[in-house]
Amino acid sequence: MDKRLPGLEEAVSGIKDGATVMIGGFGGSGNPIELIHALIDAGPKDLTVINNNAGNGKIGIAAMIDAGMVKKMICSFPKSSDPRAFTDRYMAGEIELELVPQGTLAERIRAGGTGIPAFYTPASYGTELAEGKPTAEFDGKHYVQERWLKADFALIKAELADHFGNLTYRMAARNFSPLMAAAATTTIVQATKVVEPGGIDPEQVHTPGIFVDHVVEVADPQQEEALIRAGVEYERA
Amino acid sequence: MDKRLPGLEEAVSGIKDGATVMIGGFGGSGNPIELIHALIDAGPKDLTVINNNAGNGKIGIAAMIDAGMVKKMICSFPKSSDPRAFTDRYMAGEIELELVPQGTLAERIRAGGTGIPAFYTPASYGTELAEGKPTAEFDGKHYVQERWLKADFALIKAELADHFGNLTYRMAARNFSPLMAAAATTTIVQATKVVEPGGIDPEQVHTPGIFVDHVVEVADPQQEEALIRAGVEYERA
Amino acid sequence: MSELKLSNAQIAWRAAQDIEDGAYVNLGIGFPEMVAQYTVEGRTPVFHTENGLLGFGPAPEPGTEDWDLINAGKKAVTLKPGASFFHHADSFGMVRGGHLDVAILGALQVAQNGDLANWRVGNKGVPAVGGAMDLVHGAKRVAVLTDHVTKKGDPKLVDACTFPLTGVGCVTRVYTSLAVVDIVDGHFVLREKLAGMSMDDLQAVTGAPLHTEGDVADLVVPEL
Amino acid sequence: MSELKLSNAQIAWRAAQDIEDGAYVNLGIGFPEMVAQYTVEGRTPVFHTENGLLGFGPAPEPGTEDWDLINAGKKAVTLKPGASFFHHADSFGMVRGGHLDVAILGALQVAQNGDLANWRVGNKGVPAVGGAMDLVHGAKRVAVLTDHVTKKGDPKLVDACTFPLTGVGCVTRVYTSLAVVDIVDGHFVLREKLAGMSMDDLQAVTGAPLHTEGDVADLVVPEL
Repeated sequence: MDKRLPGLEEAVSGIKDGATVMIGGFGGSGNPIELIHALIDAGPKDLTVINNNAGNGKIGIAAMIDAGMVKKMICSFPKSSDPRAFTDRYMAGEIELELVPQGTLAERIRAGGTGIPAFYTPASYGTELAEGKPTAEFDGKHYVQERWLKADFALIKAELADHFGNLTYRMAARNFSPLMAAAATTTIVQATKVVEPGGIDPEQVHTPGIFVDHVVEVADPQQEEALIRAGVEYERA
Repeated sequence: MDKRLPGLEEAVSGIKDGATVMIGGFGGSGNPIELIHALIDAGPKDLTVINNNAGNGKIGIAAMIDAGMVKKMICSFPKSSDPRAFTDRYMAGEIELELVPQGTLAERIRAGGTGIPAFYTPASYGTELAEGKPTAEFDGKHYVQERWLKADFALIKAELADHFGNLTYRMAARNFSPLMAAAATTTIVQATKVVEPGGIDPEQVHTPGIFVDHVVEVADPQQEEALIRAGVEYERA
Repeated sequence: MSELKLSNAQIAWRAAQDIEDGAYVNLGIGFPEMVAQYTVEGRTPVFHTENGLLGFGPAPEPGTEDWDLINAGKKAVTLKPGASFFHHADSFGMVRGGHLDVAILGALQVAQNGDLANWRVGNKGVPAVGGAMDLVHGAKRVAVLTDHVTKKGDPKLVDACTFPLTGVGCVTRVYTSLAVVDIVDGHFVLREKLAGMSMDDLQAVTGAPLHTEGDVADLVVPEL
Repeated sequence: MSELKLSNAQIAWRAAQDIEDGAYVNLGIGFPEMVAQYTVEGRTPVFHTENGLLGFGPAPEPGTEDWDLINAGKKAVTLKPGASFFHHADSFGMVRGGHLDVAILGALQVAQNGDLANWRVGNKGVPAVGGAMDLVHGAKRVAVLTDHVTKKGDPKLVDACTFPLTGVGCVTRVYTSLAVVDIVDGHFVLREKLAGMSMDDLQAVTGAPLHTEGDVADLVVPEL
C-alpha cells in the first residue's frame, strides 16, 4: 500500500464539476495553497467549497472564486483582510452562502466523518441562523439539531505524512484538517515531508492513514498569509 | 497554577458516597490501579462506576465491587478472564447494570465532555438495547437517539503529565481516558512521570490541561493484567 | 456427504481471500481473528482494533507481552510500521463513519434480510455486548464467519432471527462451513458451495431459500 | 458628568481584575483581546483561542511571526510553556462543554435577560458569525465589554435586543464605560458605577431598569 502520487495535477484530477470540496485551514494557517492552485489549473466548475473562511486577496480560495469555479461557500466567516473576491460575487448574487457558526461547522464535519447523522448544540438557538431547524429541550435547556456535513473531496495540508497517509500537522495549522480528512470520500494531502511507514511515532499521529487517500510531497509550501502580505496574485497556468 | 497533589489519598478524598466515577482503561490497559485502590481505602459507598468493563480478578474495579462500594456499573462488557466479583453481585441482584454498546459508550462520554446533549447513532437500532429510546430516520436510515454521559469524577492513568495537567498516554492505554477527562467535573490523574510546563511538546499533548484538575505522580504503576496473572488480591489497607 | 464441511481455519482462509491489499479490516474477537493468519501473500491489509489502534501485527513471543499494547479481545499484539493510536471515540468514529472496508464477525444466527444475532442467546447470565452493535454498522462490507448449522444441526442461516438482535439488515456476506452466501435485497444468494454437496442437501440445512444469480462456484480451500 | 467615562483600556483593566489565577479564558477578537494586557500580577490565566490552541502569549516581535501560530483574529501569537494544540472540534468541545472559566466578548446590545446581539447590525453586506454563537454558550462566565451607550448616545444595555441575536440568555456580566452590571434572573443588577455619576444619570442612559442588591461599589480604575 502506497498512497503517494507524483504530482499535484494527478492529485486533483478526480475533482469534477459540481463536487463538494472541503479545504483545510483557518485564515492562512493550514491552507493547502499548492493543492488549491492545482485545482484552479484543472478548472472544475460549480464547486461547493467548505472552509472556515471564504478566501483572502487574489490567491487560494479567493482565486478559485475569481476563476468562477465556486457555486457555493459553506463557512463561518467570509471576511478577511481582503475579502473582495467573495464580497463582489456575493453582492452580485453570483455565489451562494451557507453561514454556519464556527463550532457548529467543526462539529458537523466531525459528525460527517464519524457517522453521526445529527446532534444537538446550544449554538445559534434563538437566532436567525437556527431558523427552520428542529429544536429540542434537554434538562431544561434549548438546543438546535444540526446535521452532519460530508464532502466528495478534502484538500489538506500536513507537515509529515507516511506512505500509508498517517499525518501530523504543524502547530495551529491543524484546525479543521483532521475533521475534514475523515468527512470526505476522497482525501488529498500535500505534506511538507513524506516519510516511510514507521517514520512517525504511532502515539503522535494526528490523522490516521485510514482517512487519507492520496499524498503528494510539497517540500517548501507557501503560506497564504505571507502571500497576501506580498500582494501575490494567482492566475491559471 | 500547579495541579500537583502530594499523594493518592488527597487525590481521591473529595469522592463521596453516591458519586458517579468514570475510570479510564480497557481491560488492563490504562487502568489507574493505584487511584482505584486509594479510593477503596477511602471507602465511599453507592458509587456509579463507568468503565468499559466491570472488573477482573480481585483488584481494581473488581475489588471495589467486592468492597460493596458500587451501586451501579455503566459498561459495554462486564466480562473478563475472572468476572466473579461483578457476576456474583449481579446474579444476586445487588448491583445495577446499564449495558451500553462500546462505541455508543465512547460517544456518549465524548458528548458529555463537549456539550452535546444528544446525538444519533445507528448502533443498537432494532435491538433490545434501544428499547425506550427515541429513534429517527435520516436519509432513509434508522438511528437511535443517545444522551450525553457525564460524571462527578474521572480517574485517569497517564504516561506524562505537566504541572498544568497536560497529558500523554502510553500506546493503547489511551482508549477512553481523553474522553472521560473531559466529561467529569473533577478529573484526577496518576502519571508515571510529572514534568514542568514545557516538558511536553504542545503538538503531542493528548489531553490538554483544561480537562484536568489534579495530578499525582505514581512512578512505577502496576498493570492490571500483570496483577491478574500473578493472582494478586487487594484488600483495604 | 453430510460429514463434509470446512474447518474454522478453512472458513477463515476463504474469508481472507476477499480482503484486498491495503484494506482496513476489523476482525471480531475469537474465531474471526483467525482470518489474519491467512492474509494473501503480497497483500497488506491494515487491522483495526476498537480499543484505539490501527496497524497491529501478530501476538508477541510469550513473555514479551506489553499489556498496554492489546487488541479488543485483550490479547497482546505487536506494532507494524505505520501504526497509529487514537482514543475510543475516534476509533468508533472510524467504524461508524464508514472508513473500514471489512468487518468480520461471528454469528449465532443470520437472517435472509441481513439481521444478525451474535451477542446473547437468551436472558440468563450477565449480558455483555462490547463493540458488536457498533461494528455491524458502517463498514463497507460486514461479513460473518460461522458453521452452517449449530451443534444440534439447526440452521444458523434463518428466515428470521429468534435470538436477540445485534443489528438490523447489516450483514452483506456469510462464510460458512458449507458455502459462501451473500445477502441481496432481503434474500440469501448462494455464491459458492462445496463441490460434493448438492443444492438440495445445502437447502435442507438452510433456514430460508437460497437463491442463485448465474453460476454457483465450487468452494475450494486448501488443507489447513 | 456625562463626559466622564472609562476608556476601552480601563474597561479591559476592570474585566481583568475578575480573572482568577489559573482560569481558562477566551477573549473575543478586537477590544476583548486587550484584557490580556492587564492580567493581574501573580496570576497566570491560560488563554484559549478557537482555532485550536491553549496557552498562547503576546504577539511576537514584528518580522518574527510564524503564520501557523495565530489566534482567532488571525494575528500572530507566541507559545507559553505548557501550551497545547488540538483540532477545531476539540477546541469548540472545550467551549460548549463548559470547560472555559470566562469568555469575554464585545456587544452591540445586551438585554436584561442576558440576550446578546454582537454579530450584525442589519441585513446588508456579507454576514459573518465566526465563533461568537458558540462562545456565548458553555463558559462558566460569559462577560461583555462595551461602551455604555452607542456613539449616537443610545443605550446598549436594553430591555430587549433589536439587532439580530448572537445568543439567548447567555451573558452573565457586563463591563461598560460607566458601570459593572450583572444579569440575574432576567434583570440588570448594578454592582459598580463611576463615583461621579448618580444613579439617576446612569439609569437615564440604560435601556432597562438597573436593580441593586446591597451596596453599589465605586468603579475605580487606574489611569491607563
